[in-house]
Amino acid sequence: MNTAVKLEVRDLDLFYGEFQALKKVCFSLADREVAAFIGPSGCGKSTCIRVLNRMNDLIPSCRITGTVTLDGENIYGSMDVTALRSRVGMVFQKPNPFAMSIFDNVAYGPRMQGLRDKVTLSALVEESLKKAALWEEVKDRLKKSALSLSGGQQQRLCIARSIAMEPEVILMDEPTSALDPIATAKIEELIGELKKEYSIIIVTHAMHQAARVSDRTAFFLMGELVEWGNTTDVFTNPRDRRTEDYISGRFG
Amino acid sequence: MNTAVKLEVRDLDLFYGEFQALKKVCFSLADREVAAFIGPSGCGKSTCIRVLNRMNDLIPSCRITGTVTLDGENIYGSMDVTALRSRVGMVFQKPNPFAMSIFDNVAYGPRMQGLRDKVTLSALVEESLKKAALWEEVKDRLKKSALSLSGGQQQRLCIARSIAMEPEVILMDEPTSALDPIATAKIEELIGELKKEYSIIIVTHAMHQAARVSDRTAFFLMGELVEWGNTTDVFTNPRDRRTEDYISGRFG
Amino acid sequence: EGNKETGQGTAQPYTIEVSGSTSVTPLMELFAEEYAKSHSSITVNINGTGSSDGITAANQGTSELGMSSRTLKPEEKGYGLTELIIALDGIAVIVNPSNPVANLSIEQIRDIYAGNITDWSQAGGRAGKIAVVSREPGSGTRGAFEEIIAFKDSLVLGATEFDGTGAIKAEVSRNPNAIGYISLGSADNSIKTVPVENIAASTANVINGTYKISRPFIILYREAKTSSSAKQFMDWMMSPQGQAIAGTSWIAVK
Amino acid sequence: MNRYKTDILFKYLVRGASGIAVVALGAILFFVFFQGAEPFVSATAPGIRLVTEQIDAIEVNGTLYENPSTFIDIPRETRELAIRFSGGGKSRSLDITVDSGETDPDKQLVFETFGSGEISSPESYVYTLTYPGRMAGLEQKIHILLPEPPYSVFRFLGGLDWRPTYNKVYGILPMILGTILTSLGAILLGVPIALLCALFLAEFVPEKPAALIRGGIELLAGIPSVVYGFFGLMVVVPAVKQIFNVPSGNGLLSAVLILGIMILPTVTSIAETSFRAVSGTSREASLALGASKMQTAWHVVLPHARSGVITGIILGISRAVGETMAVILVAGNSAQLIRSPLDSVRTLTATIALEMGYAQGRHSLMLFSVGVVLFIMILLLNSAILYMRRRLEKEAS
Amino acid sequence: MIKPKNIIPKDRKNQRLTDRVLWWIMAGAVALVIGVLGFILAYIAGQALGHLNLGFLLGSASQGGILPMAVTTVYVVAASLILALPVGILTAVFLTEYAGDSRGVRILRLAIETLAGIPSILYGLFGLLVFCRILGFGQSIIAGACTLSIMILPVIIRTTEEAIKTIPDSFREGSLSLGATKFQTIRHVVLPSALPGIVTSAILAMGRVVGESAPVLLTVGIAKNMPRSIFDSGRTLTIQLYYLTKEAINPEDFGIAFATAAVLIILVVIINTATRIISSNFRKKLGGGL
Ligand SMILES: Nc1ncnc2c1ncn2[C@@H]1O[C@H](COP(=O)(O)OP(=O)(O)OP(=O)(O)O)[C@@H](O)[C@H]1O
Ligand SMILES: Nc1ncnc2c1ncn2[C@@H]1O[C@H](COP(=O)(O)OP(=O)(O)OP(=O)(O)O)[C@@H](O)[C@H]1O
Ligand SMILES: [Mg+2]
Ligand SMILES: [Mg+2]
Ligand SMILES: O=P([O-])([O-])[O-]
Repeated sequence: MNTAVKLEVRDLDLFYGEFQALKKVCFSLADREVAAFIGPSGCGKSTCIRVLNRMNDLIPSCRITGTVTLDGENIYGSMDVTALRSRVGMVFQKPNPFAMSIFDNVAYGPRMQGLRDKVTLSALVEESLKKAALWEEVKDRLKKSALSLSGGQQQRLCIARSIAMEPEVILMDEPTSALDPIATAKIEELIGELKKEYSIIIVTHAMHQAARVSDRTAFFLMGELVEWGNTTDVFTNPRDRRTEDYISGRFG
Repeated sequence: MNTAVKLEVRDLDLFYGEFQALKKVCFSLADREVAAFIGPSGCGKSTCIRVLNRMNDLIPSCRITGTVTLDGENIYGSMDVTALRSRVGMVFQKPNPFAMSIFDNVAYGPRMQGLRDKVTLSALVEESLKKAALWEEVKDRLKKSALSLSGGQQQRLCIARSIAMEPEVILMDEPTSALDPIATAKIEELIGELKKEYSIIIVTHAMHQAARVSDRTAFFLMGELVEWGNTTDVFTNPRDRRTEDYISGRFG
Repeated sequence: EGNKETGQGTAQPYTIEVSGSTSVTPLMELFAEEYAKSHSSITVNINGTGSSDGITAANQGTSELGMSSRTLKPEEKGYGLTELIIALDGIAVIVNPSNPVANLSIEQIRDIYAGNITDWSQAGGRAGKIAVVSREPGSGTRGAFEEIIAFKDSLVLGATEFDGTGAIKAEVSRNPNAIGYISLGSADNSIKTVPVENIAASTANVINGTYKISRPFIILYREAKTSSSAKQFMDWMMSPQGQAIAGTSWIAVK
Repeated sequence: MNRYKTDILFKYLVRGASGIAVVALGAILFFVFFQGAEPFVSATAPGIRLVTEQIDAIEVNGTLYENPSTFIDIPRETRELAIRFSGGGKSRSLDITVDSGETDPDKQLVFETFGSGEISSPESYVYTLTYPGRMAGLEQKIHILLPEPPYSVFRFLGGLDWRPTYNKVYGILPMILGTILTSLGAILLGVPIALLCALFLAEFVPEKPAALIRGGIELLAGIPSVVYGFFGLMVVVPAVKQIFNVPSGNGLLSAVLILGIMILPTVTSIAETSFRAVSGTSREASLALGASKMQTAWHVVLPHARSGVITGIILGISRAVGETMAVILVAGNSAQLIRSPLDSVRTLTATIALEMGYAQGRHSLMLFSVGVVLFIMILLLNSAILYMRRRLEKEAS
Repeated sequence: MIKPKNIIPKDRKNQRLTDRVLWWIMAGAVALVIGVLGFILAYIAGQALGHLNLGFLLGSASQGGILPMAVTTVYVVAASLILALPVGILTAVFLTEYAGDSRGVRILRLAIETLAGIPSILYGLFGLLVFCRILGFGQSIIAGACTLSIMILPVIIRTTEEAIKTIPDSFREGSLSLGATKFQTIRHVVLPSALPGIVTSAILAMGRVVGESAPVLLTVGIAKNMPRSIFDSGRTLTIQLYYLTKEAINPEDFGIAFATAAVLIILVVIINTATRIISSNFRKKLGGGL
C-alpha cells in the first residue's frame, strides 16, 4: 500500500439550508487505496463523496466549511471545477450512460476537453473499455446505443467513461446496488483491478462488499464519521459500539 | 403454536406473459403463525404474496395454475374477490395511506362494506388503532390528514386500516424497508403482538428481521421456493446449499 | 305552417334569424333597430356572413330570411325562394382620402383590377404602386362589381382579398395607395368615393341612371315556411316608414 | 342498489362514454371526407336542369310544368330537347340538341330554334336564354344548367387557378404552397429562437426567475390567436409596408412574422419542460466528466430531450398550419404563386374561412375538399415526424 | 499504453470563450422572446387603457360595448363544457382504469391522437355541416357548443388521463386490498385525488374554447344581438375582435378593438392563474402522499 496522501478532508461541515448533513468529517486517503463508506440510509455517505468532486455545487442550498485537498491543493480554492472533475471521476448508483452510442459515451469526456483526433480517440476508447473489462463484450457493436447494454454492462461502461479521462481518484456511489449478483461480482473484481492505478472511494450498503473490496472503511452515522480505519480492524474490532451494533445487524 | 392450516398453496406456477415468475411453489401456513419470505431481489417474493389476495388479478398478462386455499376453500374458484380481500389484508412496502383524515383511512374498508353507523365505526377505528399501537399518538388528531404522519406512523396506520377489516391473514410486503430503525423496531414489536390473533406473512430483505419476527421462513430463488421450514432451522441448519450461501452473504 | 309565433298583439318573444350579405347588413340593422321600437317582443338576429350564405341559409331553412346583395344566379333561382327587393344600392369605387385621383373610367377600373395598370400615375394619381383590394369570390358585391365592369374572375394576382364590406373600407382607409369597392350605402368619410366616368357615386345619380354601377338588395325566404312575424317585418320594410330608412343611404324601391 | 351492481353499471357507463367519444370523433372524419370526396366522384347533377323566370307554363319533351319555381330536371340520357313555353301572353318554342361528346362545356348545346331569344353564358356550364321585350327584371329567361362532370383530383391539387365563381376552376396549388411557405417560414423563424430560449431557461436561469418567465410564456401560449392577428395588422403590416416600401404590407412576410411569434411560446414551453425532464443523472454524469455547463446543455441535455423537442415542433407546426383568422388578417389572401416574400399569399385555412360563407354548390363542397387536403397534410407531417421520433427513440433504447 | 493526460488538450481558454459566446446568444434569444411578447402585451394594454370602462364592458354592440359578446362567450363555453366534460372524463376513466389493449381501445386512442392535432377549422367545417345544416340548428350557440365540445374532447381526455395516471397504483391497491370494489376505488380514492387535475383539464379546455375563432365563426355566427337562448346565433369575443380588427377605421374603433383584446388577455390570465394554483395544490397534495 502506498502512503502518499492523495485526498485529505479536514473538519468538513456541510449544511443543506439549516440542516447539517456532515459534521466535522476528517479523513485522508492515500494513492491507490480503496476506501468503503458504510452507514444506514441518510447518514451522509453520498453527500460526503459528492463534496470531493464538487458535485454539491449544483445544490443551491448547500454550504460547506472545512478544507478538502487533492495532492495538497485546496479544491474549493482557485482550482477550476471542470479541471477538478476530470481529475476526480464519479460513478453513480444507477448506471447512467448517455443515450448515445457506446463509443460516444466513452469518447464524451475527452471530446469535451477538445480532443478531436479520430485515431487517438479510438485508441483511447479501446483502452478504457479494456480496463473496464468491457471491451470483449462490446467491441463489435461500438456504434450501438449504450442503452441496449445490460445493467451490469452499463455500469462498466460508466466506469470506462470515467477512466477515459484518466482521473486520479474514482468515486463510486453504491455502484452495484442496482445490479444482479453476477454483475456485482464482475464490478467487484474490476475494482480490484482498478486500484492498481487509481484511488477509489466506494459507497455501499452491503457490508460484505465493503469487507471484500476495501482497504479502509468509514462508518457514518447521522452525518458523523463515527469510525475510520483499516477495513479488517473496523469489521473485526470496531472502536465504537455503534459501529459494532450496525455491523452485527442490530439496526439499519 | 396452532396447527390448523389456514392457507395452503399447491403447485403454484405463475407467468407474466412468457416469463415464469413462480415455479411449483408449495407451502401451507397455520393459523396465528408468522412466515417470512426472503430471497434476492426479483426472486418472486412479492409476486407470491400478491397471489394470496389476488392482487395479481390487476396485471393483465399474469396467468396462474395450481391451487390456493383459504380455510380449505379455493380462492381462485367461486370466491368473490372483494370478499377474499377483506379476509386477507395487505400492507405495502411504501406506506400508502389515502389522502383523507386518519379516521377516514381506518374507516374506509368497513364503510365500503356498507357500515354506516357512526358509533360502531368510531369504536372500530379506536380498537384498530389501539391494536396497531397508534392510538396514543393520534387520538387527538383523528380528523387531521393521514399524510401529516411520519413514515412509521403511516405504516402503522396502514396496518390499522387492514385490521379494521378483521382479516384472517395479513400480508406485508417489505413493510419496514422505507422506515428508519426506530420505526422498524416498533413495527416488529407490533407484529409480535398481532400474531396472537392473525396469520401473517412478511416479505423482507433483512435477514435479521426474518430471524427475529417469524416462526417459519421461506427462501425464494429465481421463482423457486428453495427452502421452507422453521425459522431457526432455516437460519442455523439450512437444507439447501443455496440458502446457506445467501444467508451467509455470499451473494445478493 | 311551423309558425310558432303570434302577431304583435300578444307579446310572445320571437327571434327572426336573418343572415347573408354584409352589404345589406347595415341597412338591416337600421331596420331592426327601428322595428324594435314598435315591436318589443321581436328580436331580429342579423348575421352578416355573405350573400351566398344568406341564399343557402334561406334555402336550407337555417335562417328564416336571407339577404343578398346580388341577383340570384341561375342555379340559385332553382331553389324556389321568394325574392323581395328592399332597396337598390350603388357600388362605390373607393380610395384613401389622401389620394388625389379625381375620376376613373370603367376601362381604367377594369385595367387596375386586371393588373394592366399598376401605378397610380397611369390613372391620374400621384406616382405610387396601386394596392388592389378586393372582396373574396362569392361576395355579392364582387359579383355585381365584376359584372358591371365586365370583368369576370380575372382579378389580378397579388390583390389583397378580404371578406366583408367593413374590412375593405378599413383596409383602404389605412393604406394611401389602396383601391377598393364597397356598397355605396356604407361609404363614409373614412374613405373617398371616386367618380366613375365623371359621374359622382351618389344615390341621386344611381336613381337618374347616370351612375351605372348598381345592384339590388334582396330578401329571400321560403314562402310556405315563413312566420307571420317575419312577414310582418318584411311588410314593414316595404312600408313608407321602412322605405324612408332605405332612402337614407341607399335607394328606396317604393 | 348494492355495490356490486353499481360496480357493473359504472363499467358500462364508462364504456358508453368511450363509445360516444369514438363516434363523435369518427363522425368528423367521415362527414368531412364524405363531403370532400363528392366533387371528384360525382357530377353536380344527374342531367341537364332548367330554371325559368317569368314563365307561366313550360312543356319539355311533352311534360308540362306550370309556374315552375324550382329546377326542371331532364333525364340523363335525353339528347334532344323540345321546349314550348308561354308567359306574358306569348308562346314560344325552342329546340336544342345535346352533344355530350363535346368537351368544351360552352359548345355542348346546339340551339336549333330559339326564336327571338338571346343566348348568353354567364358562367361555365350555364346558358341563359333571354327573351327581351319587357322591362329589365321581368324578362322571360330560361337558364339551362349542364351537369359539371366529376372534377379531376390532379387539376384540383395541381391547378394554379382558383376561380370558383364564374369559371368554376378549382386549383389549390397556390394555397398548398401558401400554407407550406407560411408554416415553414414560421418554423424556421420561431423554432431556433424558441429552442435557444428554452435551453437557456432550463439550464442557466435560477429557478425563481425562470418560473416567472415560464409563467409569462405559458400565458402567451394561451392568448387567442386573433389577438396576435390584431397585433399583426396594427403593427407588423404597416411596418412591413413602410420598411420595404410596397403597396401593401399584407403578405407572406407579415404572415411568417406573426406565425413565428405565435409559435414561440408553444415551442418554448414544451421544449423547456422536456429539457427539465432530462434526468439529473445524465447532467451529473456529464459534469462529473469535466464538461462545462454549456457543454452539458448542448451535448447532453439537448440530444436527450429531442423527443420532447420534436413534440414541441409538431405542435408548433400544427399551430402554424392550422391557424386561420390571424393569417387572414395579415396575409393578403391572394391565391397566387408568389414571386417575392412580400407578395400576398393565401393559405388553405384562409380559403375555407373566407369563402365558406359565400360559397354555393360545388364551390362549397370544394372547400370541404380543401379541408380534407389540410387534414391529410397534417397527418402526413405528423406521421413523418412521429416516425422520425420513433426511430430516434429506438436508436436510443 | 495511451496516457490520456498527454493527449487530452489542457487549454480551456477556447472552451471558455465558446461557452461565453453561446451564453450571450441564448440570453439574447430569451431577451428577444420576452421583449417581443412583452411589447405585444404592453402595446395592447397601453392602447386599451382609456377604453376599458363600465360602458364598454356592459354596453351593447351598437353602444360600442361587449356585453352581448361576453354573454355569448359564456354560453358557448358553459355549453361546450357541459357537453364535453362528462364524456371526456368518463372516457379517460375508461382508458386508464378499464381498457385493456383491445382493438376498440386502439381505435379510440388513434382517434384521440389524430384529432388532437388537426386544425380547428376542420371541426368548424364538420360542425357547419352536421350541426348547422344536417341537424338544422343553423348557426347558433348550441351548434357551436356541440362542435367545440368535440374539439376539446381530446384535450379533456388526455389531460384527465394524465391526472389519473399520476395517482400511484399504491392507492388503488390499498383500496382494493381492503375489499373495496373497483367503482368504490375509483369513486372514493382515484377521482378525489385526481380532481384538481381534472379541474385543470376543464380550465384548459375552457381556455381553448375562449380563444377559438375559426370554428366559432362557422358555427356560432356573428350576430351582434344579446342571445336569448342557446338556439340563437351570436358573436363571441374573439370573433368580435376579429371583426373589429378587420373593420376598424377611426380611432374610436381601434380603441374598442384594443380594449376587447385586453379583455381576452385578462381572461387568459385568469384562466392560467386558476390552472396554476389548482395544479400546484395538486402537486403539493400528491407530494405529501408519495
Ligand atoms: N439536496 C438536499 N437538500 C436537503 N437535504 C438533503 C439533500 N440531499 C440530501 N439531503 C439530506 O442529507 C442527509 C444525507 O443524505 P445522503 O444522500 O448523503 O445520505 P446517504 O447516506 O447517501 O443515504 P442513502 O444510503 O439513502 O443513499 C439526508 O438526511 C438527506 O435527507
Ligand atoms: N407486472 C409484471 N410483469 C412482468 N414481469 C413482472 C411483473 N412484476 C414482476 N415481474 C417479474 O417477476 C419477477 C419477480 O418479481 P417480484 O416483484 O415478485 O420480485 P421480488 O422478489 O418481490 O423482488 P424485490 O425484492 O425487488 O421486491 C421479477 O423478475 C420481475 O421482473
Ligand atoms: Mg446515497
Ligand atoms: Mg418485491
Ligand atoms: O357581403 P356581400 O354583400 O358582398 O355579399
